[in-house]
Amino acid sequence: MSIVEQYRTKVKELLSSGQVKMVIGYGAGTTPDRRRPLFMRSPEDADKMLLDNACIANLSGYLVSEGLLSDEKRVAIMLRPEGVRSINILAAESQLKAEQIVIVGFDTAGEELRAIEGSEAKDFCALIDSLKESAPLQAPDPLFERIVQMSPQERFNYWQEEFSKCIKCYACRQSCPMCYCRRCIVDSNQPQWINTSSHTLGNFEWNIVRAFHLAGRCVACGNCDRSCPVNIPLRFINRRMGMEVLEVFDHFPGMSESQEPVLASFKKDDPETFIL
Amino acid sequence: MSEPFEPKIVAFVCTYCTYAGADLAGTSRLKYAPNVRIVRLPCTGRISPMFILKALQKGADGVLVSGCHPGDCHFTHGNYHARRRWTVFRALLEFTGIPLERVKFSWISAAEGVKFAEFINTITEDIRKQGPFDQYKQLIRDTESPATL
Amino acid sequence: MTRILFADKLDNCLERWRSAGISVIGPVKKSNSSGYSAVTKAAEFDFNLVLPERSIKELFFPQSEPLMRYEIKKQEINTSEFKAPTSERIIFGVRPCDAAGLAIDDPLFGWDYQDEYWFQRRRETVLVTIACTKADDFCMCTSLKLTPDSEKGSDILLRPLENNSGWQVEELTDRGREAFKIIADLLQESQEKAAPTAVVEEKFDLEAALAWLKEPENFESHFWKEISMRCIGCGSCTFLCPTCHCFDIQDEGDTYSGIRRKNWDSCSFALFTMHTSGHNPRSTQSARWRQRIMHKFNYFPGKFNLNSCSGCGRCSRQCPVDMGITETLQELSKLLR
Amino acid sequence: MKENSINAQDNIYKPAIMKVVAKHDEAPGVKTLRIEFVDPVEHERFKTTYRTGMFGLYGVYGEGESTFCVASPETRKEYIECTFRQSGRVTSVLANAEIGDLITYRGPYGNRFPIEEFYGKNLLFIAGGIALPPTRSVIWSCLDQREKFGKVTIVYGARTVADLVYKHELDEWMERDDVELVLAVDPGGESPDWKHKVGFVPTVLEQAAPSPDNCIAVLCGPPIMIKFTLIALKKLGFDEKSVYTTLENRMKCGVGKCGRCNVGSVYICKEGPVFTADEVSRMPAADL
Amino acid sequence: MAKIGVFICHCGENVAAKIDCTQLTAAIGEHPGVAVSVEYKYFCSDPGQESVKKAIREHGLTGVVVAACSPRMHEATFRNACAEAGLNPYLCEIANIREHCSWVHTDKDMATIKALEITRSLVEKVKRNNELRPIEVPVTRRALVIGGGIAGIQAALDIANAGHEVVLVEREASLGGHMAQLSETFPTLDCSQCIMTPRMVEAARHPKIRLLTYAEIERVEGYIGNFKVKVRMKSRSVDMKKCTGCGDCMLKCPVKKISSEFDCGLGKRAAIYTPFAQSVPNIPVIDKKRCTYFKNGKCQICSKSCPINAIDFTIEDEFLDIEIGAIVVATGFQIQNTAMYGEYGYGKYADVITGLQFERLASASGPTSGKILRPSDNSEPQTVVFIQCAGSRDPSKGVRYCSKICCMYTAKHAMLYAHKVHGGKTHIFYMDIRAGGKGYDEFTRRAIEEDEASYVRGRVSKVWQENGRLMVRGVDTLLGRPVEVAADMVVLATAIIAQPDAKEFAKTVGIGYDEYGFYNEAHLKLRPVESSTAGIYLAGCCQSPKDIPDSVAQASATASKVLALFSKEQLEREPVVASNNEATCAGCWGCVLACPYGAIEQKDILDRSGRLIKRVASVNPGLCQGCGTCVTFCRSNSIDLAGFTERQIFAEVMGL
Repeated sequence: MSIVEQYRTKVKELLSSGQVKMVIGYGAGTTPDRRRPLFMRSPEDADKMLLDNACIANLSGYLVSEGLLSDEKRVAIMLRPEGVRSINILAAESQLKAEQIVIVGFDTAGEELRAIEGSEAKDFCALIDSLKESAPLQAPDPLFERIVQMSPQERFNYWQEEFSKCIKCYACRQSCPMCYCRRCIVDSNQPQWINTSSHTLGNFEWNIVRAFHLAGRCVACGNCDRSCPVNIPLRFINRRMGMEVLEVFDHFPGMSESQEPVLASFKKDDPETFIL
Repeated sequence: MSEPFEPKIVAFVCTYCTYAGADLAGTSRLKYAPNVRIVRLPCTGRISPMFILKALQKGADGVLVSGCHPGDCHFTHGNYHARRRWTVFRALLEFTGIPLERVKFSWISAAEGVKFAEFINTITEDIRKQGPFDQYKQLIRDTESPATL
Repeated sequence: MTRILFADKLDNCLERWRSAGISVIGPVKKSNSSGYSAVTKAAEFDFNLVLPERSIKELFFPQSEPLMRYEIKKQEINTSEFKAPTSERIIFGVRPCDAAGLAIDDPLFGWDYQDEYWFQRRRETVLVTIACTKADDFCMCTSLKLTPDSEKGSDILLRPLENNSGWQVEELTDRGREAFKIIADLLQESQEKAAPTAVVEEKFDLEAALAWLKEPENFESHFWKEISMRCIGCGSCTFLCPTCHCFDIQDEGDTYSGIRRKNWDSCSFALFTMHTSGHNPRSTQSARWRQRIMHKFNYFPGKFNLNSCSGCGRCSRQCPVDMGITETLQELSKLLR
Repeated sequence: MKENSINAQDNIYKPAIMKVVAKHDEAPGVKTLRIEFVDPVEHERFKTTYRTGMFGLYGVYGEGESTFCVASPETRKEYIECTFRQSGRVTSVLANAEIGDLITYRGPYGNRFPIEEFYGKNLLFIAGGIALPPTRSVIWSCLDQREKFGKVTIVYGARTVADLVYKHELDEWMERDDVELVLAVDPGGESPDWKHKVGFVPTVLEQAAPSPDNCIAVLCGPPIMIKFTLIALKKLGFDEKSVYTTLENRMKCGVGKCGRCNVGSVYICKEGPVFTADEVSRMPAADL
Repeated sequence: MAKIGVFICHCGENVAAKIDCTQLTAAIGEHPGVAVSVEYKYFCSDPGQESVKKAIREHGLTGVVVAACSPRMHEATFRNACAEAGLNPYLCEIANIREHCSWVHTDKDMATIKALEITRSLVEKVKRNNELRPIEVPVTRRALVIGGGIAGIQAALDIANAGHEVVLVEREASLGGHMAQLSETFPTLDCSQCIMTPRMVEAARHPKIRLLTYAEIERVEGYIGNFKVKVRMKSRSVDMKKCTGCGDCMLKCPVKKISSEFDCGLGKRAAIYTPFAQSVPNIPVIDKKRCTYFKNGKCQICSKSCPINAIDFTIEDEFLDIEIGAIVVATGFQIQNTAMYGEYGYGKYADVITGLQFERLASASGPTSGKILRPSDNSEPQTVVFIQCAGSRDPSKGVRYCSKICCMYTAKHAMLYAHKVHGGKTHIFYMDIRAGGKGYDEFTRRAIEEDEASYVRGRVSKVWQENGRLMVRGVDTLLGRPVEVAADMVVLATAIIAQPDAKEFAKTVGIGYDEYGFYNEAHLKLRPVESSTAGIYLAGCCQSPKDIPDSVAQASATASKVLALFSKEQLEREPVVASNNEATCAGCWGCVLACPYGAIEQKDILDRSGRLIKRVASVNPGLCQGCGTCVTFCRSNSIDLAGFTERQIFAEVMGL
């Protein structure tokens, strides 16, 4: 039985037994290479479900849509490992209760679709531990390396060009599972810290603050990057933040629901070589 | 033309240590460069990265953030939180090409009037050498210019 | 025999127009993103794009337009206004759907009050449209009763030659004729055949959809919740749409001087209609998506007798969650049957 | 930039500069400003266009603009009065305006109360809380030409005594023989010396029982009050077509372009803010 | 949108000399919202303050900016003046154009521009200031005094005598501190124990004082008026309720050769012991590290010898949670270990001793019953050399500061020696004689003139042993020649240093300390007995070296502060506290983790039927100290800090 079949059966069982009220997964998209989020509420819906290498979106953001979890009923969701990490962070930040989420895990790393054992976020701890270990060993991205090698002036120019394209549609924010604020700081107008205009200055501010707010919280699912209609390589900024918290504070976001947020905690001997 | 460039520097400091250190520099009649403008805050923990961005938008060529030495925070650990925040924020600034020479961090206690004065002189000289932050200022100017298309 | 503009003459054309004080804009791909940008050499054009990712709208209704500069003095307020640029320009290589989109918004910006920022640019711009010979899965102009070689909104319509060496020229308006007079001698009479226009399948029954939308009881149909469930509430569909025209007015600057700007805004955003009291007439994403569809296919036609959609398909093409007008109208046109 | 500037009337987004000439605290968080045009040309334009019911965008450069009605009547066009609750960014700054300060005004926009059609008829004004200002504009427009109308009844209620606005004018109306004023506060909102009614507006209205004959009702208030007052009015025999109300929504342009103020297909800024109850009933309730 | 008054103070010439105040006044007067802008010689003077008040009333000002000295100097002054004129004091801001401008810059033009920008930015801030009202918090009228030396005892007695409860915590087994170790005290030469022990007893017996000895502070939480203190009662292994203090156990204990801490190693004690004979309480403790039973599980002789079975080896540490309104920290000092001066031979030669050891030798209750005897051979020294500043005022090896009491006690030692050993010779090497104080200089003169102490101005370079004597080589800088003295005993005037755990303890309590570990006062001159943490006061040597009269005076001063606090049931606190916008709070609890004071709690928002709508953060204004760390943490900008709101700071930066 293929993984898709196996998971369809699983979804049907989850729904027909009443264990969950909904399964969030993937369905066919407009074109053959596209997948779209699918909300399955009856066992028959499972027939529309797909699972393959094209299923890359991190769907965990849907869990915090208003009202979905307030009835305490369980919801199942198909997640890759980074999606499970998102669940851990959302739980750590009190946005949901991890035990209310049934995880249907899968991974497409190494091009091969495979199922991951486990049904709650806590079942994936060992997997995430190993992800942390291998995080520094990730193959370098040539463009990322190029950006790192640039002089500050070149880097500024690079990002200036990229950010000048930004149209402030906030697709990066809306697609990010971590951007659950009821009111985003950019929508706070007393004072208006971030210029809402999409001139390059305003775009610079927005993208810097967005990245800062995700520092130590981003699981590198790539939703923002893929959502950007003007193809700004947002993943790089997030990756740089992720590298920093890992290297300096040994923080790998989403290890468990009891993990302390990296910026709301500290160690007295945190490095401070840059402080004069 | 040959007027030396006078950088504009905005300093965000905590009231208990660095602000008091600056006061001490004053009462000790130490002399330092007049390029810095101090914004007083209760604690380094209150200093948000937004302040730094806004100072740049207001045309600052350099920003200084300073507070109590570790362990000395009047609020016991505001500066520890701040330190983490700055570590991450600095990485972000660096990666987006905002030169770190323009955003400096320091611990200056209430007793370190001399350090304060020397620090202001050093940072002013450093930033004078860097020159005006033209790249950022161009972004600001762009917002003020009429639409071209 | 038709007049042909051969591609190898394009640089000469650009030169001519430039000498005449006309700037040229066209489809360009740079920094991994495509849109209509200023062009100085023919090589910069990218005519292979089915459609630039960003629509032509931003050339008439910039994403952030400075309206006026203000300076608050102790006993007076000095303001000086910004005006849309007065220079003439040609947009070369417009897609028919983009040209049609501009025509759709004209009545809106001229409704009682004339928005000069829009009309100034409209007056100074010649739209040289190239008929589509390619389409992708998202194109849906035909569903909107337009065609891949629609003339709507265009001043000149160019039809690509079969061998791709140039374009047949059709002058549609006086403005177009004026602009092409400058390059008249660069055009050649020829019998070269035009390539067939793209085939764009009709994706939904527009009439059925419009009829459904008109029914007052459908306003609160469960359909809206179902169809918009995966909408994440970003503004990319509205910002890329050639006809979406909503905007915000914001003051930016320090406390005593700054600039009042008109910025794109989106009905997808929760904040769009939020009262300061906290009450929000369109508090859910489904209400916001309904507003978008209703506005385009019910309210707008009711006022201006036009659908506020030219079928470019950008909303679906760029949607992070694979939604869009096509899917919605497809689904709701099925509801009547 | 000089060469770029265009004529003031060409730019529909350019506001007029106004000087604050008087200010008054109405209720906790509620203020009234009286403002005057600095530019006589702008003032002239206002005088020729303003009719009661229209609104404007009041603004402060650096903060933005906020929409509310013109609270002064069309019979008094030397100035504009506006009454607002301090809630957002703009109103917070406007609330701190001092006499002599300069603010901005864009308008008047929108439709109006068809006062000519009210001639010879009895008038019933019903308002709740902070919604008295639009009503007050009509009230004075009518009282300033009192002879053209029949009986005038005003029913005004607020949550508490402190929340009543225009207290000095309420006193004035109370003393006039040609106006019947019914004042009420919600139960629990009365002060020890409160001499008027205690109860919700719909109830108080039913008790007052004005006759629907040859009567036009003008009703302004929060949605919940409107809903129940309309029921009461129907009970009293009023026709929805002769009940007028005003709607408000978030606005940015005021001139039908920015795309946010519509309720269903109706643009409040251009087709409103004045509607009959009949018109409102045909709007999709879910969009209000 | 505002009527701001700007008052530019010349501060005599302090500001005016470097800043063109007239130009500044005119320039700021042109700023939007500035209703009045005036300059004056001294705004802090009465007429100056009056003119501010008058302007507030006349112009109906909505805010005031005083451009003058540091807000740390006169913010309170001007805020009071505003309040007196009917303007909320928090609508007043100080632009620091003296310490931060005129005093530190030389270029008048640049300084004037800077002063204008500083002032302008505060005008923009003050436009957005909100009226704030003091927060009232209840006060627990019970004081905690930490440290049972003379300072702690004095503070405890003063507070208790005023009728308030006091918890007096001492970490040693007995009250007394260092003063109990001293022989006689300068300048009166009255017996230290004679004046100390009655006070110890008084404190122990006072009905309002709860004495906790052999106890340590484990944790301090809360805030002024409402501290929650956890005290660890270290187990004595002796039941305090039963023990009568007969002392049989100490006599029977087989482990008797433990070097006595109280006697500075000059005497011995048992494993079960009281620190000294007059200990209060007179109840022994078992030194668990030395006790045979605790080491090997055998012995229990003390237990068997106790006639009332008061010894209980099973007693464990106990913890007490006490609610406290105010804390007096009187944790005292240590003396520096002088072994780092290898050339003085301390630790190498038994007869090189510290001043404190000399006190024990001279003390009638000491190991030698008051006889001055050499530790090496119990012989009476005929020549004694005193070395002053053996650690103090020595940036290279010791400490930078003066320990303040050594000049006096060395003179005292010379006198005591002269009185006890007739014909003995004393040589005192000194740097300066610092004898400021009532009767102090007379005292040192007496040592020189009557008791023939021989003062040699100069430092000692080496002490070595030769033929059973200590050879002291120094220099007489007055005569400009080297000096060599053969002595029988050398006494080092060691430096006073902070307690070794002073810094750790400061963090437990939540107060600041200086580079030496002495606790920081809120203001060296004006608030010398208050720590920078509200409700915590400092007495005695934990703040800086001082002698007995100073310690007692400071202790009484802390008592008066505590009593002032206890004089009201409610305390008015600075309203500079955080508050949360519940409508926009996302409930991520980052602020809860970030708050150093645990001042942020979770709050449930319920609908009318009691159903939970959402959980948000809620700030307890009584606990909040106003650091603002939570504000910066809050991603949605929901929390804000009164007095330093986001709007204010934004405007301040944008006004620069």
